[in-house]
Amino acid sequence: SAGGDSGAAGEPSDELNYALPANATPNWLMPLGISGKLATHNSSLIRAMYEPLIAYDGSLGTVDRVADADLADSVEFADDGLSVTITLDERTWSDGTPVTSADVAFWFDVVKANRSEWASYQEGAMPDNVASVETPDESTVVLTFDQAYNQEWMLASQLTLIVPIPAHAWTVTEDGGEADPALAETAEGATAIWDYLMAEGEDLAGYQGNPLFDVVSGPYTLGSFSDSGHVTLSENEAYDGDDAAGIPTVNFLPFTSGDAEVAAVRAGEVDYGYIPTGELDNAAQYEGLGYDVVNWDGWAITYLPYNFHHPDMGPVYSQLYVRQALQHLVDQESISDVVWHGAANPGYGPVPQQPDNKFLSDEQRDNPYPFDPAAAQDLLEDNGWTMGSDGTYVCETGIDCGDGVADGQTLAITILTQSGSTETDNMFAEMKSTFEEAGVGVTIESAPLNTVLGSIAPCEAESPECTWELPFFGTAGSWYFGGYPSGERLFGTGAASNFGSYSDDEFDALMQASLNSGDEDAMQEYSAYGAENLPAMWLPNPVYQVSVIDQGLTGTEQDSLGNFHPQRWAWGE
Amino acid sequence: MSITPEAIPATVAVQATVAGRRTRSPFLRFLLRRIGQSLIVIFVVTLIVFALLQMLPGGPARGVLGVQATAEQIAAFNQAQGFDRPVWQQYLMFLGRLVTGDLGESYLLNMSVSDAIAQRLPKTLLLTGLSLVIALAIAIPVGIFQAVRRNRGADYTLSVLAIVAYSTPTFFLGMLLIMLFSQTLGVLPANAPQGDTVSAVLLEPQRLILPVLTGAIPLVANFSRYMRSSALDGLSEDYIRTARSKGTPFRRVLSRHLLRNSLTPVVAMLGYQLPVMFGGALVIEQLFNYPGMGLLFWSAAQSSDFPVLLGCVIVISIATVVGSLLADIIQAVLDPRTRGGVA
Amino acid sequence: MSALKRFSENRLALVGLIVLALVVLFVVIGPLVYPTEQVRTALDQANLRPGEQGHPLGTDALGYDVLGRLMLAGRTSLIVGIFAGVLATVIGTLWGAIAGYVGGVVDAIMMRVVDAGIAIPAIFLLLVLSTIVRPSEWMMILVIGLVSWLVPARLVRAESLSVKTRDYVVAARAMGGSHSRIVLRHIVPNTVGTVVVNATFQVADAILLVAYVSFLGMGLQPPATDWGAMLNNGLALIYQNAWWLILPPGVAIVVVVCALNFIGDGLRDVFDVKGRTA
Amino acid sequence: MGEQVLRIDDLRVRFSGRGEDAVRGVSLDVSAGEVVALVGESGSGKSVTSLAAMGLLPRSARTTGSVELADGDVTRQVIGASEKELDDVRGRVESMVFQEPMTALNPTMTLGAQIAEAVRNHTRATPAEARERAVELMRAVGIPDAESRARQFPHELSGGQRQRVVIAIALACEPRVIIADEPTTALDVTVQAEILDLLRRLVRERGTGLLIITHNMGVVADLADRVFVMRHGVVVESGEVSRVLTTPSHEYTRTLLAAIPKLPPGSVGGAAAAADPEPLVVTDPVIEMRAVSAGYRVGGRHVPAVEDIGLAVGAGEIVGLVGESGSGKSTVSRLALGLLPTSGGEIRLLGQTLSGLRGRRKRELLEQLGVVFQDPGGSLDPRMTVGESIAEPLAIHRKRMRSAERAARVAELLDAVRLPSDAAKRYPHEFSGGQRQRVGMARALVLKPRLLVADEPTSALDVSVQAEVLDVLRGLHEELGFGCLFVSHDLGVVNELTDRVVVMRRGRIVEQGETSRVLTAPRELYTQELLASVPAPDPAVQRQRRAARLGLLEE
Ligand SMILES: Nc1ncnc2c1ncn2[C@@H]1O[C@H](COP(=O)(O)OP(=O)(O)OP(=O)(O)O)[C@@H](O)[C@H]1O
Ligand SMILES: Nc1ncnc2c1ncn2[C@@H]1O[C@H](COP(=O)(O)OP(=O)(O)OP(=O)(O)O)[C@@H](O)[C@H]1O
Ligand SMILES: [Mg+2]
Ligand SMILES: [Mg+2]
Repeated sequence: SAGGDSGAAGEPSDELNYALPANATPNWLMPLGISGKLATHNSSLIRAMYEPLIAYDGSLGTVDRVADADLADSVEFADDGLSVTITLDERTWSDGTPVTSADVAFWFDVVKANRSEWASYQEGAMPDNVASVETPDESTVVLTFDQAYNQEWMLASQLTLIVPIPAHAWTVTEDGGEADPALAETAEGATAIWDYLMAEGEDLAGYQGNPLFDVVSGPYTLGSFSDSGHVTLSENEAYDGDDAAGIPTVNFLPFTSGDAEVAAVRAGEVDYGYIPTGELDNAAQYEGLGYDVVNWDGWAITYLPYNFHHPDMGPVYSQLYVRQALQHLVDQESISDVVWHGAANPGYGPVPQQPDNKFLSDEQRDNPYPFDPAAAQDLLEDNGWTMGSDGTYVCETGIDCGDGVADGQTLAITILTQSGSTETDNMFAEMKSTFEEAGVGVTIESAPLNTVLGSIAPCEAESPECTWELPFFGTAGSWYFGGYPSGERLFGTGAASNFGSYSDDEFDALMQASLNSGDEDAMQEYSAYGAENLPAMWLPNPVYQVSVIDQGLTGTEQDSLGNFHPQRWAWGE
Repeated sequence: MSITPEAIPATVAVQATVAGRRTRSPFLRFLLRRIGQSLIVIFVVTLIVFALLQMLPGGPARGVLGVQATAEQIAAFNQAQGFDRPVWQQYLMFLGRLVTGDLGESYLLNMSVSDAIAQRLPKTLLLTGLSLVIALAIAIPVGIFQAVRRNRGADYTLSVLAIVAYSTPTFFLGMLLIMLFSQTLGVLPANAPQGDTVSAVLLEPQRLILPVLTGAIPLVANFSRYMRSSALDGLSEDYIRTARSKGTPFRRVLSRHLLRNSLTPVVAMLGYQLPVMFGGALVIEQLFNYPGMGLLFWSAAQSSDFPVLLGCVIVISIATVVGSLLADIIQAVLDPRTRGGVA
Repeated sequence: MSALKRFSENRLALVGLIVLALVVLFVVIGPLVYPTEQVRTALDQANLRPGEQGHPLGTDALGYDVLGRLMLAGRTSLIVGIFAGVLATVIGTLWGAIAGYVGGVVDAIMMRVVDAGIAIPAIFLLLVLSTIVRPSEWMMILVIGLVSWLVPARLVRAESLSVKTRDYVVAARAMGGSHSRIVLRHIVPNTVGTVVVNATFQVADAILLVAYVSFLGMGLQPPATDWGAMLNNGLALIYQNAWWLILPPGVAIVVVVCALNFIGDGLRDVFDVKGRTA
Repeated sequence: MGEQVLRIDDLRVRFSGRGEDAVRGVSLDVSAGEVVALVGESGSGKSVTSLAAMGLLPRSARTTGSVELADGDVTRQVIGASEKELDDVRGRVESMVFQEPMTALNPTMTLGAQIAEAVRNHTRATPAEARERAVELMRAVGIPDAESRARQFPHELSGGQRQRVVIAIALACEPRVIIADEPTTALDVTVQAEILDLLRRLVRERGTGLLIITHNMGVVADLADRVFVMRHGVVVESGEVSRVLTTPSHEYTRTLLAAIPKLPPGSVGGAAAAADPEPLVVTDPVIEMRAVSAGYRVGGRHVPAVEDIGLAVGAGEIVGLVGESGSGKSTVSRLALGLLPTSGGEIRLLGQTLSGLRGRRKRELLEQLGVVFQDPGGSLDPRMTVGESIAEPLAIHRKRMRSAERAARVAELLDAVRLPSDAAKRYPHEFSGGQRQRVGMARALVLKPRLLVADEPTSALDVSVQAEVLDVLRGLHEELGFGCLFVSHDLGVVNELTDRVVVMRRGRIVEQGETSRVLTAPRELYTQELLASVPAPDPAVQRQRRAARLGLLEE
C-alpha cells in the first residue's frame, strides 16, 4: 500500500488507502460549487474539510441529522414556520479564529449575489426562499422565509446546503489580498469574491499550497493534491468539534477502471475499495484476503421514465393499465438476486426503500404489482389487446385500448439503456425475455450514459427528437436524493428532470404538500400514489457500490447518500 | 581527347540537365510538399471529426450537468459553449481557436483541454514509446532471422507465434498476463506506476513490465512479419550477392547491407501505426490503471466531453501525420534514393 | 490447378482452411446437432458450472447454455467479420483503383481523405458511429466496414498506379480503349491478388474489431451476442476462475483470426503479392 | 598463357523440385592473363555455372563435380567448402562482376565504403587506408573525380560508372580470376565499348584470369581468347575464339552465329563520305512529325524529353529509330501513338492532326494503328488469355463482331505469327519470350493497321529468337504493307530490317536518311561513333573496328 504497512492483511497504521470510483478524479474542493462540479467524491472531500451548517445524511444507519458533524448547535423553527433560529457550536477555524454567525452571513452574501452560477440553485428554493438573514450575536443566525415550508424538507434539503466559510480569510479578490469582511456585503464585492474563489477552484494545479485551504472547519485539511486525482487528507490538528479524525492521513486513490481497482484490491494496495457486483458470488475470496464485503445501499430510486409524449407509444403509456401490465412483468426479486447478485434492492415506488424510513408508505412497501405475467396479459386482453401472429400484442381498434391509441398499434417498446455494465445489460436481456414471452416486443439500444441523458430532454410529440421511449440511466441508481426524498423535480408537471413529461394534478398536489408546512403525512401519501399510479416503471435500485473494507477498519457505516466520512474511520477494534 | 572515361554518357548528361532545372534541393521541395499535405490532412481531420460530433444525438449539456440539472443551467451551458449558434459558426470558432493552439476547456475535468492532454500525453508516450522500442528491438532481428531461415522449422514456429500474438485481442492478452504473472505467480504487480510525472513513473520499472509487454507483444508480431518479408526481398537483391562475392561474412552482410535496406518499408509502416497503437494504449491504460491519453479519450467519449474528445483526436491525428512525416524523413535518411516524393 | 497446388504447398494455409471450415461447421451445423434455448433467459439455471444439469460448458449469468451460445456468437462474429471485411475491401478497392487510375488532383484529394481517415483513431470513429446508429448486425457491418476500408484503398491505389504504367495498359490506351474498359478489364483484374489477399486479413481484422466493439460496450442487443461480448462478460468473472466463460470465446477468436491469417499467407503465395502493408 | 587459375570439372547442378539438372557436366578452365568467354542462349546454365564457381548458389541447389582455384601454391576446392573457407576465397582469389549495375550495388552505402569493405575483408588495412585504396581503385577503373565520387551513392552515377565501381570492387584484392556475368548487357553500345576496353586493359596489366559470360558474339570477338558454347546445360563446343567464330564445328554454334544481324561492311570510318543532307521526301506519309517537342511532368514540373523532332514514315515503309538509352526514342514512339501530349510542333497521323481529336474520331484514327512493346512479359495482360489479348482491338473497335468471327480472325493471326491455334486459350505465362512477342505482334496487326509502332520489340530476346521474330515481322510486312516506326538500339537489326533510319541523341535527331547510306557513310560524328562501338562477331573485323573507334575518339 502507499503507506507501506496498512494493507488489508497488514497491521493498523497512521494511514489508509481509499479507492475512488473508476474514472472519478477529485477536481473541485471549494465548498461553493458551480454546476457540473459536485460529484459525490468531491462533496465528501469538501465535507471533510468544511463542516456544513446542518449535516443530514445516512452515516448513522438512518437518514437523519448528524449533529456531531455540523456547526449548528440547536435549530429551532418558529411556530408559524416562517423562520428558523440556529445557534452555532463554539468552534474555531483551523487558524484559531472562532466560527461565527458572520461566516454564515458571508455564505449567504456570496451565494445570493451569484445564485445563477451556484450549482445547487433552483428558482424559488435556497437562497430565494430566505427573505432575510440576521445575526443577532456571534453565535446566532435567524433566517426568515418568504413563506411557511415543510420543516423536514427545509432541514434536510435546504439548510444542509449552507456551508459556513471563513469571512475573516476568504473575503479577498486576489492572491495575497487583505481580507475585508465588509466587501461581501455589497453585491459587486460579493461577485468579485465569488469570481476569485471560482478561479482558484478551477486552478487544480494550484490547490496544493493554496492558502485558502489553510483555513478549514472540518476534521481534515488538504494534505496533498495532484491534478491527476491522487488526493491526501491530513488531520486538522486544531479541530475542536465532535467529529475528529480517526486516522491521521487518508489517501484517495484514483483508478482508470474497475478492473484496475480490483487488481489493486487483490494486491492488498487498498484498504477501503470496491468490487464489481459479479464478485459477490466470490465474496469468500475477498474475506480470505482480509476484507469485509458489504453492500453500500444508495438513498435513491431507479426507474424507467415513460415518454408520455412519444408520437406512437405516448398514448399507450398514458394508459394506467398498460403501465400496470408492464410493471407486472418486471421480476424485481429475481433480477436483484441473480442478475445483480444481491447488490440491488427491489423498489416499488418513488421513495427510496433502503434503508427503511418514515417516508415510505405501506402500499409501496408491499408492491402493488408483483411479478405476474398472467395478470399482465389479463389486463391487456381486458382492454382490447389481442395476441398477434408474431406473438406480440396488437390493438386492432385503437379506441378500445384507450384515448389516442392508433388502430393496429403493436405493443412493442424500445428501451434506451446506458452501456458499460454487464448487470444492466443482463437485466434488460432478462426483461426482454420475459416481456416477449408475455407478448410485449422489446428493442434494446445502448449508448454511453451521457449520450442517453443527452437524448432524452422532455419533448412534445411533434418534435423530431421525441423518438425515445424508455431511457435507463440507473446503473448506479437513477436518482439520488438529498436528505428529503421529495419528487417535485422528477415528476412535477414541467419539471426539468421530468423527462417523460408525466403530469398528474393529484400527484402534483401531493408533491407540493410535501414541501409546504402542515401536512406531515404528505410524503407517505406521495409514496403510495406513486407506487400505484406508476409515473415510471420501477426497477431494482442497485447499491451505490459493493465495498470491500479491511477487516481491521472501524467506523465504516456507509452513508446511503453516497458520501464517505473519512474522519469516522479508525484502525483497531 | 584520349580514351575518355571522363566523357559523360549521354544518359547522365540528360539526367543532369533535368536535375538542374529543378529546385536546388529536391529534398527541401519534397519536405515542403509533405508538410503542405500534412496540413491539408489535419484540416480534413478537423472537418470529419467536427461533423461526426455534430451528428451525435442530443447535446452534451444534460449528460455533463447530470440528471438533476435545471433547465436554466442547461441553457446557460449551451450558450456558453456556443451550441445555440449555427454549426458552421461553431466550426469556424473552433478552427479559429485551434490555430492559436487553444483546444478549449473540458466540460468535466475542471481543466483546459491542453492541460489535460499535457498531463496525460507524456505518460502515454512513455508507455507506447517503450513498447515500440522493445518491439522493434525484438522484431527486427527476429524478422531477419526468419528470412534467413525461410521455410524452415524455426521460421514456421516464429511465424505461427507471431500470428497467434497478432490474433489475440489486446484486452484478452492483458488479462491473461495479469492472471499469470500477477495473480497466479505473483511475481509482477498488476498496476502500472502511479506517479504523476514521467520520472516518477520510471522509478517503478517493475510495474511497467506488464503494461509494456501487453503493448509490445502485438507490435512484435506485426513488425516481425513486415521485417521478415522485407528482409526476404532484400536477401534476393543483387547487392547482397555482390557483398558476398567480395568475401563479406554472412553475418556482416546482414548487419551492414541487409538491415538498413529492409528497414525502409518497416519505417514507412511505423508512421501509420500510431493510431493503432493508440487504440492499444486505451485498453492497456484501462487494464493497468495508467491514466494516459487513451483513457482521457475514452472517458471523454463516455461522458460526452466534446472539447476533450476533439482535442484528443486532433492531437493524435497530428501525431500520426507528424509520425508519417518523420517516417518519410527517416526513410530518406536511410535510403538516399527516396527523395523524389512519396504519394 | 497450379494455384491450388501452390496454396496447398503452404501447410499452414491448408491447416487454416481446415480449421476455418470446422468452425463454420460448428456454428452452422452445431445448433442442429446440439440445439439449445438461446432466446429465453432462465435465471433459475444461471451460473452453472460445466457439466451441471447437462450443460457441457455450463451456463452464463442469464442461464444460457454456454456451448450453444458459443455457436450463436460465432455465427454473428463470422457474419459480421466477413461482410464487414468484404465491404471494406469493396469500398477500398474502388476508391483506390479510381484514385490511382485518374491520378492528379483527384488522386491527391482522395488520398488526403484516406490519410485523414487513417490519422483518426478507429476507436473514435467506432464510438461515434455506434452512437449515431444503434447496433444491429447490419449496422455493425456497416460501421466496421466504414472504418476499415482505408488500408485496402491505399494498397489498391499503389497497385493501380503501377498497373496503369504496364505496357498492356499503355497498349490498350493506344488501341483506343475507353477508361472504363481499362479499369474494369485490366486494372481491377490485375489488382485482384492484392485485393483477395488483403480481404482475408481484412476479415480477420474485422472479427477482432467486432470483439473490440463489444469489449467497449457497443455490442449487439440481446439475446444476440458475439464472441467479443461473451469474452467481455467472461472476463468480469476472471477471478472466479470461470475458465468456461473466458477460454472458449477467447480461443475461438484467436483460432479464427489465426486461420484467416494463415489462409491469407497461403493466398499470397498463390497470387505472389508483397507483404501486408498498411 | 599463365598457370590455370580456375578449373571446373564435370560440374552438375540440380535445383530441388526440378526434374532435370540445370547444369549437366560442364568442364572449363581459365588461365592467368587469359579471357575465356562462355556463351549460349538464355537458360543454358551460364549463370548457374558462374554462381557455382563462386559457391553462391542458393541452398536449393545440389552441386557435384569440382571447382578448383589456384591460391598461390595451394589449390582450393569450392564445392563442399565451408562458408568460412568460401568467405576467405571470395574477393581474394576469385571475384565476380554482375550483369545489372543498377542493382548490384547497395543503394544505401557510399561507393567508397562498398569498395573499402572489399579491401578490409581480406587485408589488415585500417579504415583510412581502405578508403584511400578505394579511391585509388576508382581512379584505376576510370571514374573521374574519384575522391568526391567515393562519397556518393550508387543512384548518383550512370550505369556505366556503376559498372566500373562493381569492377573496382571485384579488383579490390587483386584476385586471380574474375568472373563477369554479362557485364555489359545492360549498357549502351558506346558505354559497353568503354567497359570492354577497361576489362581488356585490366586483364593485360594485372595478369588476372577473366571468365566472361555473354550472349553477344561481338563481345566475344572483341575480348576473348577462348570460348565455350553452352546449350541446355552442357558445353557443346569450345576452342580458340578465332576458330570457333569463323569455322564453328557444332551445328548450334553455327545457327547462333547465323542469327546475328550484320552491319554493312563499309560502316567504319566513313566520315569522309559526308555529303549534303538529303532532302526529306516521303510520299503519302502515315505519320509525319514537324518540329515536335514534348516532355514529362516530374515532381509537378515539365521536363523536356525531346525537341524539334521532324520525321515521317511513308506508307509501307519501315523507318528505324536508333540512339542510345535515354535519347528519346520511346518518347517519340509514344508521341506517334498519341499517348503523350506535345508541347510544340505538329503530328499528323494518316493525314489528320492528332492533337485536336477526341472521342470517336480519335478512336477511329487509333484503329489504324498497331503497337508492339519491348517487354514481351509486360505487354500482355497476365489475366487474359492470349486469344482475348489478340481480340482486344476487335472488342474495342468491332463491337458488333460475332464471337465466332472473332475466333476465326484470332486463329488466322496466330497462324500468321506461326503459333499453334490452341494457343488462344492459354495464358501468356505459358509462353516463351519470343512467342509472347509474336502474340503481341498478332494483337497489333489484328485490325490490319496502316501504321505499326514497334518499340524495341526484340531487344529482350536471344539472338536466335530475335531472328525468328524479325522474320515473322518481315513476312507480315510484305503481306500487309503497313508503314512501320521501328525503335531499336541494335544497329544490326536496323540494318537488316529498315528502309530508312533516324538517329537520335539527347532528345534531338542528329541524322536521318536511307539506311544503307547512313550505316555505310554516316555524316555525323556521333553516328560514326555509334557504329564503331558495335562489336562485330568476327575477331578480325572487330579488331579493325576497335581501331577505328579509337581513332574517332582521338579526333
Ligand atoms: N534459383 C534457381 N532455382 C531453380 N532453378 C533455377 C535457379 N536458377 C536458375 N535456374 C534454372 O537453371 C537453368 C539455367 O539458368 P541460368 O540462369 O544459368 O541461365 P543463363 O544461361 O544464365 O541464362 P541467361 O542468359 O538468361 O542469363 C534455367 O533453366 C533456370 O530456370
Ligand atoms: N514517364 C517518364 N517520366 C519522366 N521522364 C521520363 C519518362 N519517360 C522517359 N523520361 C525521360 O525522357 C527521356 C527520354 O526517354 P525515352 O524513354 O524516350 O528514351 P529511350 O531512347 O527510349 O531510352 P531506352 O533506350 O532506354 O528505352 C529520358 O531522359 C527519360 O529519363
Ligand atoms: Mg544468366
Ligand atoms: Mg525506350
